[in-house]
Formats: sequence, C-alpha cells, structure tokens
Amino acid sequence: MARLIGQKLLTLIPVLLAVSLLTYLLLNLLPGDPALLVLGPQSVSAESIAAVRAELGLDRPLPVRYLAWLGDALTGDLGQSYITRQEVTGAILDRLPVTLELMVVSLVLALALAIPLGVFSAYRAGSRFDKAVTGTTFGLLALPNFIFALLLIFFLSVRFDLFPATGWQPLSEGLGENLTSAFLPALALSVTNIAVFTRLLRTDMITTLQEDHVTLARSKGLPTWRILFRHALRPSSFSLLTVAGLQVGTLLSATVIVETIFALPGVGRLLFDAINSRDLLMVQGVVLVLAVSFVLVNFVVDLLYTFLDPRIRSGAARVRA
Amino acid sequence: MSTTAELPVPPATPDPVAPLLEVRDLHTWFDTPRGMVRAVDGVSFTLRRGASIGIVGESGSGKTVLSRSIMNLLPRKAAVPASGEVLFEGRDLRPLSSKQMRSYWGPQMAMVFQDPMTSLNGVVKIGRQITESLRQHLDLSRQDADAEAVRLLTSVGIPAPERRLREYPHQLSGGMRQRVTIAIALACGPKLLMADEPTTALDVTVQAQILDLLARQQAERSMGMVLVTHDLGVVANRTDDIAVMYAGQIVEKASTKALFRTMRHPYTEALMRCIPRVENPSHTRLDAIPGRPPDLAALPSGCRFAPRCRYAQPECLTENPPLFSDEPGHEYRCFFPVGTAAGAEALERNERAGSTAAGTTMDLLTKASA
Amino acid sequence: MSAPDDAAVPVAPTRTGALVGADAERATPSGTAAAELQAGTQTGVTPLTPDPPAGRRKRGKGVVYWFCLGWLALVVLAAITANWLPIPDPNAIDIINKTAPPLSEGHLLGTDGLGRDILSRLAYGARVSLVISVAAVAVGIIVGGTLGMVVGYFRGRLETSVMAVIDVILAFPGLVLLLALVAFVGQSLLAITVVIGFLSIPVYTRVARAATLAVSQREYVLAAGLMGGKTTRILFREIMPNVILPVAAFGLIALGVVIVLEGSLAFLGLSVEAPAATWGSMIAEGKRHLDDAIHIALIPSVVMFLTVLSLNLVGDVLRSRFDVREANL
Amino acid sequence: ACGGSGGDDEEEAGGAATLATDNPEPTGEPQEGGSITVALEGESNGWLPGTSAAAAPGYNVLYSIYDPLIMQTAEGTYEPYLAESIEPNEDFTSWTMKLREGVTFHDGSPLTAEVIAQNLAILKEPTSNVAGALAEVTGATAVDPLTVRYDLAAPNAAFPALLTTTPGMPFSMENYNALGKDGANAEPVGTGPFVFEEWRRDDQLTVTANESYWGSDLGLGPYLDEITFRPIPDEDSRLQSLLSGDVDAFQTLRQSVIRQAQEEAADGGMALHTFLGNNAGNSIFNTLVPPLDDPRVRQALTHAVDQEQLIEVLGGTGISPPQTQFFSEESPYYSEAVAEAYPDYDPEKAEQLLQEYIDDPQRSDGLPVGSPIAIEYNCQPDPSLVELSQAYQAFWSNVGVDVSLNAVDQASHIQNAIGSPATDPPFKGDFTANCWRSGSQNDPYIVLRNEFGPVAKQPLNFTNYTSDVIDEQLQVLATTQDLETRKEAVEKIGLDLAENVPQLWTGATATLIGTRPELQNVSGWELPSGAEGIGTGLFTGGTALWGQTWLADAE
Amino acid sequence: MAGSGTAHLRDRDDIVLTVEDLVVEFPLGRGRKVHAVSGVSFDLAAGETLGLVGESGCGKSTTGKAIMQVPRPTSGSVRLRGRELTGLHGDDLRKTRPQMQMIFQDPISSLNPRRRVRDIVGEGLSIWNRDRDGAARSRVEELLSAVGLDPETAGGRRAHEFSGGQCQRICIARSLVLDPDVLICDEPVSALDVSVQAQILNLLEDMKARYGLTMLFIAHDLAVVKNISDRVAVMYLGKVCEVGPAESLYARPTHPYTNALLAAVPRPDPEAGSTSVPLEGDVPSPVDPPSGCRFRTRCPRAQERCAREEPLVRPVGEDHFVACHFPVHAADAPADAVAGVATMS
Ligand SMILES: Nc1ncnc2c1ncn2[C@@H]1O[C@H](COP(=O)(O)OP(=O)(O)OP(=O)(O)O)[C@@H](O)[C@H]1O
Ligand SMILES: Nc1ncnc2c1ncn2[C@@H]1O[C@H](COP(=O)(O)OP(=O)(O)OP(=O)(O)O)[C@@H](O)[C@H]1O
Ligand SMILES: [Mg+2]
Ligand SMILES: [Mg+2]
Repeated sequence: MARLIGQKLLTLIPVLLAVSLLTYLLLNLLPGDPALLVLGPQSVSAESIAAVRAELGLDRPLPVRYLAWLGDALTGDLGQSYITRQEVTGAILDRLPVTLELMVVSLVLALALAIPLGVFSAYRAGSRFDKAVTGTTFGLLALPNFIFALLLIFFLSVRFDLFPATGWQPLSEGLGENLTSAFLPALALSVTNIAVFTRLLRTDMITTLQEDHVTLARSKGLPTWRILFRHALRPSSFSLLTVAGLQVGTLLSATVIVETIFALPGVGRLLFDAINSRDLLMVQGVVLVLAVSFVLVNFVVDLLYTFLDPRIRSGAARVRA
Repeated sequence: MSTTAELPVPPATPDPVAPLLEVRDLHTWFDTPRGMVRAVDGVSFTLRRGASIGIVGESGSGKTVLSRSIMNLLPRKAAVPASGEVLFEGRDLRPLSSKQMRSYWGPQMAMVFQDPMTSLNGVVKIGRQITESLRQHLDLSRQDADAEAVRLLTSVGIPAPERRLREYPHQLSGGMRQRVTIAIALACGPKLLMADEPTTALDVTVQAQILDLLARQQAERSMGMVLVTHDLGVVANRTDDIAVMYAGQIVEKASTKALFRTMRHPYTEALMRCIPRVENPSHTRLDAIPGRPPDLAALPSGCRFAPRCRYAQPECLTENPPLFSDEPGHEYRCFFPVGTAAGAEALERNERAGSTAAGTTMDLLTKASA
Repeated sequence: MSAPDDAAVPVAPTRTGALVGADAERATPSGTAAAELQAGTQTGVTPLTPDPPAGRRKRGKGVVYWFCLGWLALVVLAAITANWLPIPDPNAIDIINKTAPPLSEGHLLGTDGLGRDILSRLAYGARVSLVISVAAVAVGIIVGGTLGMVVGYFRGRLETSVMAVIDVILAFPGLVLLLALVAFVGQSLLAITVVIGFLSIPVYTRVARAATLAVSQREYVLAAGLMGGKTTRILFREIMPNVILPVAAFGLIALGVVIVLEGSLAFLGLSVEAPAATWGSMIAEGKRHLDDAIHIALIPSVVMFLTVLSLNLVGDVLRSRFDVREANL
Repeated sequence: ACGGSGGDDEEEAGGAATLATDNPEPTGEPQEGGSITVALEGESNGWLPGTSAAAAPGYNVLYSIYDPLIMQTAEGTYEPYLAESIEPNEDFTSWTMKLREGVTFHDGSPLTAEVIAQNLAILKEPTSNVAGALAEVTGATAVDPLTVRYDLAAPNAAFPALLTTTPGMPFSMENYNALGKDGANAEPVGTGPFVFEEWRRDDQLTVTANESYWGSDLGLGPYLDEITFRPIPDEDSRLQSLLSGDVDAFQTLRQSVIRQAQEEAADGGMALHTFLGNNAGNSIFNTLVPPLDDPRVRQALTHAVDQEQLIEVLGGTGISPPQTQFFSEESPYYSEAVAEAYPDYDPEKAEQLLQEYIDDPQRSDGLPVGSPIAIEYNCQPDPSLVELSQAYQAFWSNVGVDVSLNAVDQASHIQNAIGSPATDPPFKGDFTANCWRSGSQNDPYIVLRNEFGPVAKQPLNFTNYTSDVIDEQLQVLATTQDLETRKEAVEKIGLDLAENVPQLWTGATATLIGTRPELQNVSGWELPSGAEGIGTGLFTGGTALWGQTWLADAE
Repeated sequence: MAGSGTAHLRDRDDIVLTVEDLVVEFPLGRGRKVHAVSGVSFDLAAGETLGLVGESGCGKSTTGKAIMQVPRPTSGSVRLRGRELTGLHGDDLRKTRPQMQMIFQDPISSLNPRRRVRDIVGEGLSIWNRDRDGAARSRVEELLSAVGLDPETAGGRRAHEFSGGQCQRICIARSLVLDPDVLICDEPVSALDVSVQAQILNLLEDMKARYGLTMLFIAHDLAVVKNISDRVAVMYLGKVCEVGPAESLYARPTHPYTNALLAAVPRPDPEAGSTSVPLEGDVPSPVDPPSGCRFRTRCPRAQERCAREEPLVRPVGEDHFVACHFPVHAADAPADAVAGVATMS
C-alpha cells in the first residue's frame, strides 16, 4: 500500500510543476505592472517604479524569477506578496482553514442531504416523492448561488435571525459559534452539489437496485433500510465519489462568490483579490496550494475507492474480467 | 436490533395436510409500452414437502418471472396485480406485503440465482452475507452466527471456511461463489428452495458438482426444491417432476421418468431432439425448431406453439389447448399429443399436405432450418 | 416514444399463418411480422429487466418530456427570430420607466434597472446564453471527446500523458484562467466561450474515454480490425458513432450547467461585455434590485430554471434511451 | 431623508452639505463603555502611512489608530488636531508646527519633533505611496523637541491640508524600527483614540480604547471599549448584516443602497448619517487621444448626457444632485458662473458639434470626412457601474457616437489611467474615456494641482489636460490664503474646465454611515478647539471619527 | 495432462493452419503475469473442423485471438498456408486478414448497434475496395440469403432489431464475405438457446460445405463440439491435454480430464443416472499454474511424478494423442511409453 501511495504521489509532481509553470507564465504575461499598484497614482515616476521593481525583484528575467520562486516554494516559502507585503505562505495558511472548513461542511451537507434523497428517490423511482426530488434538484441546479446566498441571508438571518448574516467565527471561538457562522455559506456553496449528487446517486442506485444481489438480500428477509444503506449504497457510490472529488475544483471557484457575499476571510477571496490587484506571488502561491489540495483530494478519493471496493484492493478484478 | 419487532405477521401455523407449495392458475403480467407482457400466464403446479420439480424452458419463456412471483420478489409496481394463488403450506402469499414476506424469506423459502458473481454483493464480506440473515431471523449472537456460517460452508463443501468468511466474493472462484449463495439460501433452514438457473454461468464440470450438491442438500434437509433451467439434460435425473414451460405456460408436466419415457407435447419432443448428444456420431444433423417463440406481448390465439409445430391442425390456431392428462400426474397442453393416434394422424396429414395448418412447410420442420 | 398503450387488455390478435415463406426467422416485409421480429428480439435478448418504473416512466414522462422539448424549441426560436419579433430594442434605455413591473404598458415582463424591456432582453439574451453554452459544449465535445476517444482506444503511454494534462487542467483554478484571458482579449463572446469550453474538456475526455473503453472491448471493434480495417476507419466508423451519443447526451445536460455558470461569471463581472444581454448578467444586474423590483432577477431566473430543467429532463430521457450510465464522469 | 432630528437646520447652513444637516444629533451626555462592529466596504493592504493604500473605508480604521496633525472643520478650514499650531512663513514655503506636550504613542514612546522628521523621511522614500504628494516638501527639521519646520520647494498656502491624511499621521518610530516596514504595516502604533489589537485580514480588525489618550481631557473620546472593523465587500449583504444585527454600523458609497437604507430607517431601526461633499462620479477623457483631443467632441459628449437620468440609474435621485464642478453647492468654492457655463443636456447641440468635427477635413483622428466617431469607454465590472456605462453608451449612441464598453478590473483600470513612464509624454495613459471618481474635501489647490498639473510631472493628471489659465490660477492658489482671491482663482479654473470639459460629471455621490440608533455622535464630532468637524465627510466621505462616538445605552 | 509437445502435428500437404508452441501471457504488473496459453500446438487440414474444448478461462479464446494476432502471441509460431504470421506487421499483416476470419461468442456485442446490417456485412468488401459494379451489394445479398435472412428486409435494419440467433447469422455472413480459408468460431453458440443453437450448428455445417471452409470451433460443451468437429483438442489451463478424431476421443477418452468432462455432460435421460462427481476443486489460477502437469491438482490419478515432470504429447491411437503420464484407457501401457509407439490399435 505504502508503495502504491508513493508511486501515485510521484506522478503528481509533474502535474503540480505544470500547474505552477502555467500560472507563472499566464500571470506574468498579463498586462499591468505590480509596481504601479504598489505605488498608487500619486507617487509613480520612472524612478519610483524602478525602485519598487528592484525591491520586489521584478527586474530579474522571468525564468530566473520562476526558478528562484520554485526553489523557495520547495522549502515552503512562497515569497512575499507585492501588494499586502505579507508572507504568502502565512497568508494562505491563515485563510486555508476557512475555505477548507467551508468546503468540508458544504460537502458533508450536500452528502447528508443527497444520500437519503438519492437513495429514497431511487427506491421509490417514479413516485411522487421522486418527482418532487427531481423538480427540486433541477431547481437548485438552475439557481445561481449568489441569489441563493442572498435569499438565505434574507430569510434565515434577517427574518428569523437563526444564523449570522456575514462573518466568520474561527474555531477558537467555540465549535458552536464556528459552525453557525459556517452554516449559511456552506449551504449556499452546496446547492449545486446537492442536486448533482442526488441525481448521480439516484441513477446508480436504480441500477444497483436492479441487481441480483439486492434481490438476494431481499430474499433473505432483511429490512428495507438495511438493504438500501448496507447493501446497495456502497456499490452505488463510485461515481458519486469521483464527482465529489472533482467538485472540489469547482467548489473553489464557487467559494469566491460565497466568501464575497458572506464576507469570509477565505482563500477564494484572497485569490480573487490577488488577481485583481496583480499580486502575482500571492496568486501563484494560492494556485499552487489549490492544485496541491485538488490533487491530494483526488488521491484520497482513489484510496477511498480501494476502501469501498475490495476488488480494486487486490487488483483481482482484471484477471477474471 | 430485535428482529421480532419487524415481523408483524408470523407465519401461520402450517397446515399439515396442505402441500408445501401449490401454485394455482398464476398469472404475472407486465404493463409495458409495448403492450401487456404475459410473462406467466396461468401456471399451476404442486410441490410436496421434500420433493423437487424442474422447470424447463427456453429463454424468455417466463421461468424467472414465475420463480420470483412465487417468492413474491417481483417489484410490485411493475407487475399487474394478477390473478392466481401461491399457497405456501396452505396460505396464499400473494396478498402479503413485503414487510410480511420478510418472515417467510429466509426461514421458510430461499432462493439461489443464476449468476453467483452478480448475486453476491461484491463489497460485503462472505461472512456477513451469510450471517446477516441468521442474525435477522434466528436472533443469533455474532459468535453463534459465525459458527453456524462455518458449519454451512463446510456442508456445501468449501474448504477452509473460517478463512473464506473474511474474504470477498471476488476472491472466490465461480463454483465456490455459487456454493456460498447456496449456503446463504440454506442458512435459515428453509422449507422451500428456489434455484433459478443456478448453474448456467458455470463450467460444465462445476455445474455437475453444484447440481449434485443441490440434490444432496435437498434430500438431506428434505426441502422442497424448484429447479429452474433451460436445459432438459440438467434436470433429467435430479428432480422428481419436470414442468416444461413455453411462452408463459406450462405445456407439459410429469414425473421425470414419465416425461422422458412418453413425452406428449410436440414442443418437449422438439426440444429434446435439438440437443446434440455425445452418443451421436459427428456431423449428425440436428432437428432444430424453426422460428422463435411468440412475443409475450402479442400472443397468437390458439396454441402458442402452433406456428412451429409439426402437428399443427386448424383447431390449434383458434383454441389454446387446455391441460390434458392421460395418466395421473402427466399433463400436457396439446390436442394432438405425440405418441398418440391423434398425433400420428395429424403428423401424417401435415406431411401429406407438405405444410402445417399454420402454413409452415413440413420440409422445414422435419429437416430443420438452414 | 410514448406509444399509447391500449393493448393493456389481454386480447390476442388473431393471426393465422404467421410464418410465411420458407424460413421462419426470415424477416418478412409484413407489418405484423416486422413487429414480431422486433418484439421477439426483445424477449430473446433482453435479460430480465425488473426496472420497475422503466415502462411507466417513459409513458409518465411523455407530457413533461414534450413540454420540455416545446420550451426548448420556444427558447431557440425566440433566440433565432429575436430580430423580427415585435419586441422593443433590448438595449433601448428608458430610464424614466426603469424597474417597471410585469404587465406594464408596452413591457409584458416589465423593465430592468435601465428601463430596458425584459422580454426583449430575454429573447436576445437567449442568443448569447445559447451561443455560449452550445459553443462551449461543442468545443468540449470536439476537443475533449476526440481526445477521450483516441486515448481510450490506444491506451498505453499516450493515455497516461493525456490524462496527466487533463489533471493539470482540472487542478488549475478555472477562475485564474478566465480572469487572465479576459484581461488579455477582453470579454468577447469568443473568449468566454473558448475558456468555458477549454475548462470543460476534461469532463468530456473522461466521458468519451469511459465510453470508448467500454466500446473498444466490444467484439465488433475487434471484428472490424480482423476484417483488415485501418485504425482511423475503426475509430470513426465503429467507435465514434457509439461514443458520440453518450457524450452528446451528457453535453445536453452540460448546456444547462454552462448557462448557470455564465450567470456566476456575470456576478463576478466576467461575462460578455455590456450591453449585450445574457440571462446570467440579467440576474446579476437584478441582484441590485432584489428589494424593490425582484422581478428583474426573478424572471430570468425562472427562464433559466425552465431551460436547465428541460435540458436535463430531455438529456435524461435521451441518455436512458442510449443507456449510458452517468458514472465515470 | 425622513428620520432626521430636524431642528436647527438654518443655523447649520453653510455647513458641509444639505443631507448632513438631517443627520441625527447626539442625545444626552457621552457614555463610556460598549463595543461595536463596523462593516466597511473593504479594507486596506496595511495600516502604515506611506505603505497602506487606504481608501475611504480604510480611513475609518486609520483615524481610530492615528491622529491627524491637522483636521478640516465643517466650514472647510484647516485647524490643528494632534498638532498644537501650524504657521507659514510669508511666501508659504516653510511651515512651522508646534506639537502638544505629553502625547505618547500606544507603545509609550513620546511624540516628538524628531519623530515627525523621521516619519517624513520614510514617507518620502521612493517606494512610498505618498512620496508624490510630498514631493514639494524638501524636508522637516526638528527645531526643538516639540517644534517641526517643514520646508517646501515651492509656495503652498494649502500645505496644512496635506497633513489631514496619511502624510500627517505620526506613527511610532520605535515600533517601525522594531518590526520593520512590513511589521509596522500589519501592527500599527499611533497616537489615536484606539489601540490596535488584532488584525485578521479580510475578516476583522479590532481596536480597544486608548486609556491614556491625550484627547480624553479635550472631550475627544474614546468612549467605546472596543471596535471591530469588518470588511464586507458585497453591498447587499453589508446592509443585511446591519439589519440582522451582526454589525452596529455600516458604510456605503452606493446611492441605491442609501435609498434602501432610508426605507429601512423609516421604520426606526437605523440611524443614517449621510454626507454630500465634493465627491462625485465622472468620466475622464484622455485629451491626448483622438478624437477626444478635440474640445468640440468633448463638449458634444457632455451635451449628449442627461445627468439627472444618470443619477436615476445609480439610484441617487433625491439623494445626490447633479454636479458641474469640483465643488458642491455647499462648498465656499462653488461658483454659480461655472454651473452656468457647464454644458447642459442638449443632444441637438451635441450632434451639431459632432457634425462639425466629422466634417472637418483636419479632424484629429485622421479619418475621412463623414466617417462617424468611435470611442471606447472603460469601467470596472461593478454592477452599478456597468449600468452606468450602459447609460452613457445609450446617450452617446443617441447622437451617433459608436461606443464600445470594456469592463476592466480595478487594477488594470487604474494602471491604464496612469499609463507608463515610457510613453511620450510620460504617463499619457492607456485609455480613451474612463468612468472615474473625482473631487474631495481637500483644499482646491491640492485637488486641482493634482488633476491638472503639468502632464510630464503629474501622473495624477489622468486627462492630460493643461492650460495656461489653470497654470496661472494654480500659482495664485499656492500663494494666498485669502478666501476671496482663492475663490476667484478656482472660478477661473472652473470656467476653463467647463469650456474644455476634460471630464464630464455623472453626479454627486452621497455617502452614508448607517448605524444602530443607539450609536451617538457619528457625524457630530468636534476638533480640540471645539470647532465642529466635517462629520462623516472626513477624507472623501463615509468616514467617521469613531473615537468620539458612544453608545447611548451601553451597559 | 496439460502437457506440451508437437508430436500430434501432422506432416501433410493440405495443412492450412499450423499453430506451434503458442504462448500467450498477459502482464499483471509487478512481474506477475497470466499464463493464458502455454505452448499450444495443433494444425488444421483443408476442409477440416477442429473442435477446441475446455473449461472457462483455460485459454481457448486467447488461442483463437492469438492465431488472429490480436494480441500478438508472446512466442510460438502461427503459419497460414506456410506463411508465418507472427512476424508480420502493419500492412503485411492487414493483407492476410481476408484469409482468416473469426466469429465470437456474444453475437449481440459483435455487431455495431449503430450500423445497418448491410453495411456490417459489406464492411470487408468496402475495406478491400471490392465494390466494383455493385458486386458488393449482390455479394452481401447472397450471403444474407445463405444464412437465412431476407436481404430485402434485414439489410436495412440495425442489430438490436434482431434476436440472438439472427445476430449470429449476421456475424456468420460477415465473416464469410471475404471468402476466408479459415474460420475461427469462438463459442458461437454458447450464448444461444438450445433450439437456436441447433439452427446455428446446422447453418455452420451448411456454410462449411458450401464455401469449403476450414474451421477452428471453440466451445465448452463437448456434445456441441462433437457434433460439428472432425477432430477435437481438449485444453486445460493453457495447455493441450488430448487431441484426436472426434469419434475415437469420445469413445475412448484417454486423458482423465477429458474423461471428467465427458462425464459432466448433462444427459437428457433419467435412466442414465447421475454420473459420479468427476472432479474435485476448481481450476487453479493461471497466474501461478501448478508445476509439472497442470491438471494434477484435480486429477484423481495424479502421482508424485506429475508434479515433477510435465507430460509430453504422445500418441495413444491412430491420430489420437494425449499428454498424460497415467492415461485412462492406456493403463496397461508403460507410463513412460516412448512417444511414437501406438499402444491403442
Ligand atoms: N419487469 C418486467 N417488465 C416487463 N417485462 C418483463 C419484466 N420482467 C420480465 N419481463 C418479460 O417477461 C418475459 C419472461 O422473462 P423471464 O425472465 O421470466 O424469462 P426466463 O424464462 O427466465 O428467460 P431466461 O432463460 O433468459 O432467464 C420476458 O419476455 C421478459 O422480457
Ligand atoms: N487481456 C487480458 N489481460 C489479462 N488476462 C487475460 C486477458 N485476456 C484473457 N486473460 C486471462 O487469460 C485466461 C484465458 O482466457 P480466455 O478468455 O482465453 O479463456 P477461455 O477459455 O476463452 O474462457 P471462456 O470459456 O470463459 O471464454 C483467463 O484466466 C483470463 O482471465
Ligand atoms: Mg431467467
Ligand atoms: Mg472464451
């Protein structure tokens, strides 16, 4: 197993290298000079620009800068932001918990809603319940999350005052506080996923429920819930798992919107602001960290497969194809 | 969890005089966009305690639907609420909800499926698949259930059963998997075992092993067994009775010996003749049955086999033959049974005409298709 | 597809001489025989399919399915004929009459924050939204689909490297790419379409690859090779027709996703440049008026909902018809 | 505005703005205690003067941690705040400032003339973002421990105005030397009413009451125990946060949100502190780029636009009036003559002017006679600005100008406006027409010199417009403090601008701080001298001196 | 059993296909591999049908495909009319395709669901540009009629409109369109019902007679194989155990495995009585096959020698060969009988 993990991790390196190089090129080709933004309109002059560029190291040629950055990045040092003068690593580490928690809570929420919905609408496929679920999920798919987020704020915090409208309570403020502040944004973030996961699970579940082993389980006289959740769910959850892993990438983009509306100090907003202020090193650092997380998450998904499906574990699936 | 709470209707006390299983005029139809598919269309038979019956028929003749109807395992939504009764120890199972059926499934009746790979759950360990019904129905502790599972695996001839309990289905060979499904079916000591083509997915040598195992277990535990297959050869010496199905109906039913001795229905005869035999020399021309079974959604009036039958007479086309019987226990649906004067006469008439009443040329029927 | 079923009552049609001619199996031109052939095939081949709702779903969905198709047709029609429809200029600003509610005089669905006619903007917006989604999906299908197909057929090192590139695209935050590209070439329809299309390539590659993997194992592909068919011929004649449908069915559903995605981009100010109407930008603009004129955001949202719903339902039906599992996206 | 306290409107006339007069007056005596959360539009990249690029929201924080040496009064004059006094020499080339005794920074270090001089050195470093503003200051000398002399390269009668913002906010050198520039930027130490406590970027910044504030005895606060500043970028959720009680005050520059807040305030759930100053939206034209280098085209474009409707688009009708010059009606520098001269809404006139240009064989864009005019209009992708651009586009299209709209992100927008030092002239800018924002409460000399100073030296001259009239009058402004003379000079500049329209006005911008009703004295604060302060119009608006606010019912 | 050797290869002029010492291995990663076919040899004379039987997974299909060079065998030689195929590449190999064709077990998956029957059957002609003056069309029609389908109506349909039996007919028509010399049938009737199976078996016989085919017929059902074959080869776990003329092999199965297979054939005769369970256990994994004789783990006659020494193919009758140290009907023969000495006469 350790060897498998090692091998897999090795293949990730080129992917990460490519991502970082791509970001570097892309950002450096962007029009605009960070020096100008650092200085602000009042103080720009040829000399001051040159001074700032020298201070930021922007006067070195691109490949040199990239390699220097890469070398530092390997030691965990992602440089210092041009604009906010923060250590990029520190800035990201400050924000990462927020975004991670947001994504985890939103995935958990989405799964917690989608699994029972998907399972029961598959079990009662064609019923009124199923139709209602179908309608709702498509509705969620079509609802832009910024509108959904505002509706949530309007109803759940302004009208009924159940959750704070904006802001983040770190875990240090207590778990309850933390979770209440994370709930609305996570919910807003999970709309699409609730729908996608439910649809996906429903389809796979219908297929699984047609399989003989389910009939066999029934013919053993097991209760329905047991058949659904202990027998049918696991073999039906592979595409769900894959998509959940891939959604991590999509979620990151969605966090930009959610973090803006709910005023959360997350990585999405950091990235967005950094792009908008041409904070190249910050963007570069964030992209790298995001890529690493994405790759890691999908790596974990791969491992989960082997957990969920013993056939993959032994590699025996291929011999008796 | 306590299982008793989930058994709202304990099985009625068995009626000692009633046969183990009595199927009376069972119909299972499916309402599909294509039309009403009459998958099982008036099937009746009786199975005594400890006896076995083989149900034989081509693909699509309704064998699986019949066996699942008996088990009450068909999805309720698909099947049209159909007429007929399935009396298990005198009690009709058909009206029971699946909640009520749960007390039958396992301890009273159990099932073995065609493909052991798909009928075992690939992600659940063998042990749990066996013990869960034990724990559900017999309220055994985990240890007791495990011990019982080991005993069961031993009885179906699996070496090193303790180790196997901790393995997954894919780690077993096909034959072993099928033995496991048999062990699962036998777990709660059912009175009735339904085996739906239990060997079709297996190798010839393993097939023989499994069939022997089934026959042995059935005899040892004196269970009733319904053995479904498409191969007459498979059931030839393993069941007491045989019922031949064609297009949703039983066209001939007799004790195994009687059936092979004096087959009455032309379909049974044709089926028998199209099987290649090892005894015959190479390149023996086979008597194939031309044509195909009718569409169950658009059945012809009259005898369902008539278009492919050598004996077909005009009345075969208009009237579906009822069950005839010329010796006790031997029933068939044919106006012109094989081996009778009527049959011989019909055959001769058709041969003279060169074609049957259904319009099929005799040439084709006797010489088999090309 | 939803043939009315009045044969529910078991009345068998009288049929004599069903087997005409020399061979029972021969497909005769007679209508009944043809029907029988078809039906018979199903009994002969179809394994027991106890999908309970399968039969009913199709019939039950009939109305909804047609409604969805109708709605899509309406949207497409409106987009195409927007120029000739008797609706006001979508960009004609009438600030005095801004945020007029639906059913106002001259404005069936009211006006937006600049007093522009919402109905007209919806019709013209359908154009942009459809062009973006159709073109982005087309880019995804053509590039991603081809890639997935080729890779799924040849496997080996090619597959490993292409899938690594796909991983790079997946791991790269799309937002960065989008912002960068917009900064380069501006918010042209083309740029946005290309970026969305590019970002969706991995999905189609995966779908096409999964389908190809399944198809290439089919013996007809082997048979074509054994006939002496060249690789390109096999790819395009044998594999593509079988891969294109699942990919297209997926694309149909993805159309809806792209329409919604465009809305999110509009929120971030990254969609097509103003004043061109898109549904997404209409909703984003309406967000500002949620409290006093909710219809500005609501109407395009509902239109988007209906369209996405229709695309998904139609896609679902088509997909179930081609029997491709949603798995392995 | 409906919920105002009414009363002494008349007496306040001549104050900052009409809207401000409706602002609630503090009731009762100041009370100590309580903490509040203030929602801001955004935050700054840091809090060290010269390094932080603060905008209106950031000044809420800066004025809490730092004290400005000088502060503007409600009348628009400049008076010492942290400084005790400031006096020029005759020709305004040297200013001598006396500091208060006994003022210490939060870290305990004393505020001395030496510190001011060192501060200035840092602020004048080339990488400082106020280096440009301080370019004319050749140096600061500590004459004695509490006296500083600023020497200027050229006369500037309005020099004190410079010291109201970051160039005039003393920061602790001890802290600077200990933490370095970046450290001091993240953990600021000033002399202000509140002590910096903690900053979580993009999340919140907390300050606590300065127990040894020099101004406490002068009635300058602080009353609150703690303030949390939170950046909430989304306009809608910022307002909702106040409504849901998550925050106690919020700030906005968006007219439609102000209107929404007014509706909510009518139910009594909110107190509004609005301010209408010189801050206004406009469009700037690059007068070095054809066809906008021709004044006829600029005039035509101005005639083509109906400001009333633009204000309606922004949701500012009834809140923000039309604008014709750099100074609002309430400003002493407002000129009736300029208002008259500013091109009114007259599409026919616009068409006629355009036609002249189009038919001019010498037309500057070099296109053949008769071919229509095309321009590009750039603006940020903010929803309300997007609507505004579209309105511009509609007006200009009406008179036959082909306008293409570009949405440009904030960073590029500013960069394009500045341009690069490599062009000829330097900082020519990379745009045709931009949506923009101009006008501040600052002294006219500073404002106008920035906007229309010599092109080659002044990157802030985005329009690249200069004229002899302006050069002359700027000279006048630099060398006199006499209000009448200065007004005259400003008027002459205004007339020149109204004729040549290097920028056209979109409408005044009202700003708002909305608070819980219990929060007192948000806009009614005072200077040490007892003079009334400029209220929420501090900096460019939407800014308050939180040190002087208190909670009415604080437990 | 399960031995190697080439003693059964015949030296005749009319040999069309010779397979010698064919080995196919599939890598599993980490140095492990599936020994799917391990040294199989046989030959086919013109007009002859060789039946290949054996349990599932013993390498029958792999053998068939390796002959077709998909995938290329790991080692060994395949000669078609004396021409070595294993060395051919690209176009050279492609040019030999028309001479050899294959029919697969699953008729449905052998037909592209998106194409019309006419195109499927005519595909070979269009690949090889044999469509001169509509020759292709008439050839396709001829073949469709030959396999019992009405070209008029069937030609324009797609595969899903046909039953399994009909699909298999289409496959047969397709394989014959290029006039191949050799036809490899990989379990063409295993997926079909007994009644349809008979139709197809008869059809294959007819086609063979009509087009002068040489056939390799793969199946696991001994009765089916006997019906159609002239000679039969029995395979076990990648090796050949017994080869001989159908009649002699069935009458006197010499190899214990052949014996067991025959005993396992279900006989539609209640009087025949249940045959004793012939074999214990399951087929070992082809990943690490047993040493020596591969059948020894299940063989009732296995001795210690079988684990050590791999039996070679040796004659036990006229044209009848077996690879076993202790053959059934040759118990009297010395176990180490010298190859070439016919003990059964
Ligand atoms: N749920 C269902 N809905 C509609 N038709 C069905 C359904 N289940 C079975 N059928 C049809 O009923 C008929 C009988 O099917 P069944 O599976 O019982 O045949 P079988 O004899 O078991 O065949 P096989 O040997 O292939 O298993 C077939 O025509 C089948 O298509
Ligand atoms: N592509 C492959 N990769 C790995 N192993 C393979 C591959 N193809 C076949 N095998 C293995 O090779 C062995 C022989 O397979 P083959 O398909 O030839 O058997 P068969 O005799 O045709 O069986 P069946 O009767 O089931 O068709 C099996 O163990 C199979 O799992
Ligand atoms: Mg069946
Ligand atoms: Mg095979």
